[in-house]
Amino acid sequence: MLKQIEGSHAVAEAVALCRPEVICAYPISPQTHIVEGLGELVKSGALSPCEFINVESEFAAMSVAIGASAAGARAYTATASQGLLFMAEAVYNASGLGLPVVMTVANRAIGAPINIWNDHSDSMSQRDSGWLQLFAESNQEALDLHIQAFKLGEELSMPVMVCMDGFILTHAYERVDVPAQAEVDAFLPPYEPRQLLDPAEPVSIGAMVGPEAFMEVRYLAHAKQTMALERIPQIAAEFAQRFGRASGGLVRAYRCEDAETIVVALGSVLGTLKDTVDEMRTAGVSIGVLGIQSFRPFPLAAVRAALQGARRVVVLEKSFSVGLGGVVSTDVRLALSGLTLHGYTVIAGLGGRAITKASLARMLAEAVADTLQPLTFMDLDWRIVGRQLEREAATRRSGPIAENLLRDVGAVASKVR
Amino acid sequence: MDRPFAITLDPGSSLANKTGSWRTERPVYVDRLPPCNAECPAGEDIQGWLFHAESGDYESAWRHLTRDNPFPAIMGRVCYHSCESVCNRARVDDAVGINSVERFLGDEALKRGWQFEPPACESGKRVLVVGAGPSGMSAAYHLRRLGHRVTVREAGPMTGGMMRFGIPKYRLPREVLEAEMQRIVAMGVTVEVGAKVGCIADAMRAGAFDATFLAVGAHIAKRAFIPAKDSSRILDAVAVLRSMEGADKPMLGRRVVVYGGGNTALDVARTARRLGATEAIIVYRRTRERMPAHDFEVEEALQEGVMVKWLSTIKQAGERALTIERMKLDASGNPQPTGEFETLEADSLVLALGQDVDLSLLEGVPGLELRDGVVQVDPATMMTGHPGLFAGGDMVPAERNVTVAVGHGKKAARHIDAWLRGTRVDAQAKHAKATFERLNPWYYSDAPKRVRPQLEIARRTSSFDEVQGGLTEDNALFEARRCLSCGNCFECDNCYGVCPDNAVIKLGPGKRFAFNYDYCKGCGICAAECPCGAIEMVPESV
Amino acid sequence: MLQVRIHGRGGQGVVTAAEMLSVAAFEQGRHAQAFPSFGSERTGAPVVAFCRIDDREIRLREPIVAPDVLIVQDPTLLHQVDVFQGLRPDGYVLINSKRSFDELGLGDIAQRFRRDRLITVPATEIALKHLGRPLPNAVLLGGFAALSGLITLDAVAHAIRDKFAGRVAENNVAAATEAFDYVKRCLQGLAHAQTD
Amino acid sequence: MNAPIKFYQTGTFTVGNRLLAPEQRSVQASPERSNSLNSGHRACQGCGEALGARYAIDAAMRATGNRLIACNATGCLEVFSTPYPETSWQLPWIHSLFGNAAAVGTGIAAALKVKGREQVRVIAQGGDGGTTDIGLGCLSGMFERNDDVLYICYDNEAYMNTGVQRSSATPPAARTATTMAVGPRPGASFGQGKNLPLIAMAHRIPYVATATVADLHDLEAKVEKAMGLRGARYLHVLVPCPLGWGSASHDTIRLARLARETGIFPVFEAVHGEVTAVTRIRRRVPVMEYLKPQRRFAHLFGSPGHPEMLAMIQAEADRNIRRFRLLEASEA
Repeated sequence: MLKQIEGSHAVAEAVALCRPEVICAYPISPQTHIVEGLGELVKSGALSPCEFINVESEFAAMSVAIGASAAGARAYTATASQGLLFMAEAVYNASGLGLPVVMTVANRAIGAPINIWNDHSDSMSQRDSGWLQLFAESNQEALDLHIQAFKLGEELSMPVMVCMDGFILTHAYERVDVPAQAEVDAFLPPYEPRQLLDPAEPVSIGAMVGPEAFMEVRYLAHAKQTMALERIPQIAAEFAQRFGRASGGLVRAYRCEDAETIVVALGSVLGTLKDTVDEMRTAGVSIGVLGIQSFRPFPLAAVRAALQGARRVVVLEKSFSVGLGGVVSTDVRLALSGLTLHGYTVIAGLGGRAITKASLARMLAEAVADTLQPLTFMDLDWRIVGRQLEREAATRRSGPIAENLLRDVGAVASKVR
Repeated sequence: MDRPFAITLDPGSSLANKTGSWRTERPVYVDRLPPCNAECPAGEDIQGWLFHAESGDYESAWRHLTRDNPFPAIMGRVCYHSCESVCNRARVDDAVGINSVERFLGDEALKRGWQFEPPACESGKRVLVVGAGPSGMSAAYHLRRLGHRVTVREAGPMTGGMMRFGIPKYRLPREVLEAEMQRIVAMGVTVEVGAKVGCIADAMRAGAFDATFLAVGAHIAKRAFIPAKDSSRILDAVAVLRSMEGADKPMLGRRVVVYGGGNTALDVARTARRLGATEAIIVYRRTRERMPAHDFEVEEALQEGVMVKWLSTIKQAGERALTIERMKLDASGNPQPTGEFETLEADSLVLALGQDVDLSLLEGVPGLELRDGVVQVDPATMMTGHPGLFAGGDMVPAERNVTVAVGHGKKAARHIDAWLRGTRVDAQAKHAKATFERLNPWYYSDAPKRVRPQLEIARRTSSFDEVQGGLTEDNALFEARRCLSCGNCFECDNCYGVCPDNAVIKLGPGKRFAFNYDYCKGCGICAAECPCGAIEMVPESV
Repeated sequence: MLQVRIHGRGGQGVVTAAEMLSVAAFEQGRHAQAFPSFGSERTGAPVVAFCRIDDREIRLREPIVAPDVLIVQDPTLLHQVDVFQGLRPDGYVLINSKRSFDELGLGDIAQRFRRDRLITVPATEIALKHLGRPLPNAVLLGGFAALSGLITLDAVAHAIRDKFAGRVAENNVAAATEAFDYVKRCLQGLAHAQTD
Repeated sequence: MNAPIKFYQTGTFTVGNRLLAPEQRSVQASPERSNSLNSGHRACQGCGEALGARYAIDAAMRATGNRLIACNATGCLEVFSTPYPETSWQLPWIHSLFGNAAAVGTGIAAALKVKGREQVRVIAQGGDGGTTDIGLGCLSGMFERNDDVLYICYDNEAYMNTGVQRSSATPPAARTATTMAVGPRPGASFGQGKNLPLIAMAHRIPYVATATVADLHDLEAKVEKAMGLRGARYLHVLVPCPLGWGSASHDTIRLARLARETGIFPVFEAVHGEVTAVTRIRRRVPVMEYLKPQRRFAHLFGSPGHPEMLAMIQAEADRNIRRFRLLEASEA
């Protein structure tokens, strides 16, 4: 059924359709509307049976989900940014114990300086946690990915993060097709836990594992993610066949056939990129876009296959590894090892900095001309950075960077750039 | 379930890990000798019979008790219960009232008419016992239990010996004495009263006895020379107490003086009060502290109005008056004359200066050694120098009291039996003492001692009713349960419960426990928390 | 593609306005995308919300820098924020005020745009009259329907009922309708003035 | 006074008693006890926590007819009970993290509720570190929501698993690896630390109780009572640690007993935030007797020692005795 609703509510409805039995809620922007929406559905009885638990922290949220999942319940929670970091220990634990929790991450920057706006630093920080990480390009895909995530996670007995851009998607009203309960029930079987806390068949879960077996446990987790590389496309295909929509999968190429330049990106920026690429194509530039839907497991082969025909690759990412550069780019480069093509890393949109078609067009033009810096910071205000660096050079200690920058920027309330 | 590797494990699998190898000390269960048992002259297993009484199984308790001593009702009245003076419970609150529980069991047995089992088989041997007192009847009982034909010859008109002729009714009612004597007769023991044995050798030959136990009591009063007028009335304590058993009571008058400081002196004085003497005065040459009589008896006597002239000797007995000389104790505590005299009016003077045994029946028996008026015996076997001839009670060198006599009877019987079978009793090694220091008394409930009721003074001075009453069943049960079971497991489950490694195996009621050394790490908590000190930690040999 | 930018202050329902606009467009079978200028602004702070309307799927996710429509819910913002930034020459402007552009001191700006696409509406008064509260957002949507004809009043009414319920919804619909008629009258008056 | 016929030798002070009716005997006295924490675990000799955990869980197993699930915070108990490839637990058990046992318990309880299996009950357990320090947030949340979980804290008064560091349950003057026995005021400082039972009571949860491994019947009765209730419940059990306290392995129970008999560790029950019962001191002893056998307090004794600090500790015990009325009115 088509609806014009907020992304958060679209996700809430999708999650509800998956019949979660325990939902852990803790508020943090921009995830809040999702659990609010679920709360209403539980209160109204539309979602039942379901325990909706207002926990006291994200750490508790994931911990409650761990307990619920181990006791055989389908468990869900959502978070973002600092919240994800605060639950990090439990995030690793859930995957280590092989508990198929599904969690929405409404991607948001990590402070300090505190910043509520969108980028991918939060989920990227958990890329090695053993969770599967799926990225949504639109609210429709966010909705669809949650339904696929429960199926995928429970088959493999591994937890899944569905990542959607904070505000840009979570707070955007747009058209989504919400499937019927019967369709979802047909697609997603009830949760059958691989291990269960049950007095009828007692087990000890979470033993202390020493050097003699730890590596094996880790390898087996990796093996599961390798399996996921096969299952993700299959599940996406089954989903398309049932629901008549292409959602999820490992990667999705747009106008990449015979493209000399391919831009690689994750999440909602893909839309803006596609529009930009369309215009450049009209202008005769041979360029395409490769969207990565599955960041973990990282589809090395699929990425390589999609890119190896191109002459240059631009990885546009909303994450940044301070002291190195791109996070996604590193993985893409690994996928391309041995191939000789121009590779550019473009860091953009950190902390909610708007990514405009104009800036993209400008940047891509330089890329096509191979005049782009290997590591480019799109729309960075060099004026400000320059001044601060001068100050730095002058005296070692020159006060908090953020404050100095604000002084340079001046008060810019809600000025639209 | 196909479980995740390593992080998920099957229950209880740690049994594969034998932690016993960590141990440097191992706990072992031990049995220790409780002080009461160690102290009892009659060799009773006091803790053993209390154990049964604690659960209200009085018959088992009584049967366990009478394995060693056939006279619980008598003991419960006349025994001086040295067991209680060594009871560890005294260090917690008060000693367990062993004697009162023993009496309860004895009276319960009489009430319910419990009898002794006759012997399983007859040995065909004949044993002569001379004297139907505590020692003789105790020996007869044990010998009969062992299957021997026993004949008891008693010079007196009735059984009981000194228990009858030495102990006043108000301490030992005669029906009680009679009942416990008859119970032994009922086992098939032949008792001939008024049958004085003149010459033991003849008696044995005539009766074709294979062995003899001599248990003649000390019935002959010691005399002391006191210048006296013919008119002055002087009697001896033994005669007075004996005549109490006959029809005509002794004439003592209204003012009676008793000379001596032993229990007998007190018995006479208290008897005199009951016979109507307005004044019963004991003259004793030392102080109360040095008086051989038991303090509780002195106390009771004083309660009953008996008076005592301490540090006094009788110099002369005149008509209705005595001359008394004051004494003083010298450095070594011996009384010395002071030369100060006074006169004491008296209708009669009773001498209670100790008794002797009539040894005339032993004349001409070879191998015997008589010294200090008693027969010397091998203290291990109670056999005299003459093979087959054993002796006990007042006749042999020992403290003279009923309990000691009963003990002699038991001991002699065991060795007579061995002698008759041509074997010998090898004394098994005794367990180490169960000292208070080894206990963990915290675990025992607070329980103040239950005391027996005493007859009110008025009735005590006017009648021969029993002075001390018995415990009710509630009180007897309560008192029995005050026993700490020193040194011997009473199955409180502490060790089983407090082991952090579940390394104690419970074997079931009456079977106690065992250690599972596969897992015992040797922490020692079981030993530390055993209330009765029945667990010991011993080093592992490395 | 039609791009709408709405200015106002926190608490005036700016974001709701954009959302209702998108719902109205959806109602008319069109694709729409509404989103706020993502921020943590509190009541009273300047707020911006956006709405895109198109006949095909909208993939563009950038903020609206060159709007076709400008709705200003609070005239006090006019001299604090450059609300006209990026407005297309043939763009529509709808301002909540009793006063005219000239009275608002926007005479020179008005010159740069098409006169018949600029209008002020006393939305706060209308809101107070119907709702008893100064919530001009739904009212202005009614006005926008009249001004542009790009959405119907019915669609706006539907959107209002999608967001609100019961009396609140009906009062807003009534308010929006009054604004719709008001704008229509003004436009007629303006038409006559030009023909004369 | 006349003796009640029911009197028996040791009352209920010992684990069992042949004179007691079977139903009055402790769970631990029964050969059918579940031994939830089985032999072969790797706890130190004389470990109080191993004992306390078996006491509590066995009692809960009986109370629930073995329909019980336990979750465990990180710490000694978890490490010594479940080193791969062996576990000592005989019931469904899960270890997640150091600070989240209470929350995991909440999750399990929620799952059981939603599955309609509320007859299966949940216990969350941990040491004092996992409870009073790193796990307090989750614990407080569980209390505040009144989730159907019994949380048991086995308090050995420091971080023993990591080598005896101070926790907020470490008593004043106690030496640990992070509170040295040097300086004018050696050991852990006075006037600090948390009284978690009181903090739990402040949540007004249905049931809060304290207990020690020295009084088994009391501990079992409290577990049974707790399992008879729904909602958030808290049991705080003092479990001496020979390693961390520097005491003899055989003194574990004795020290727990002394902690109670000195008044250092008040044993009580509270319902909805109100103290409803206290276990009276049986044989009052000065704190000296409790402190002396523990090397962690050795610096207080000998010459010069710290008599003033001993006095402060005694004063603390006396305060407990007054506050909780630990003595019979006559003695107090």
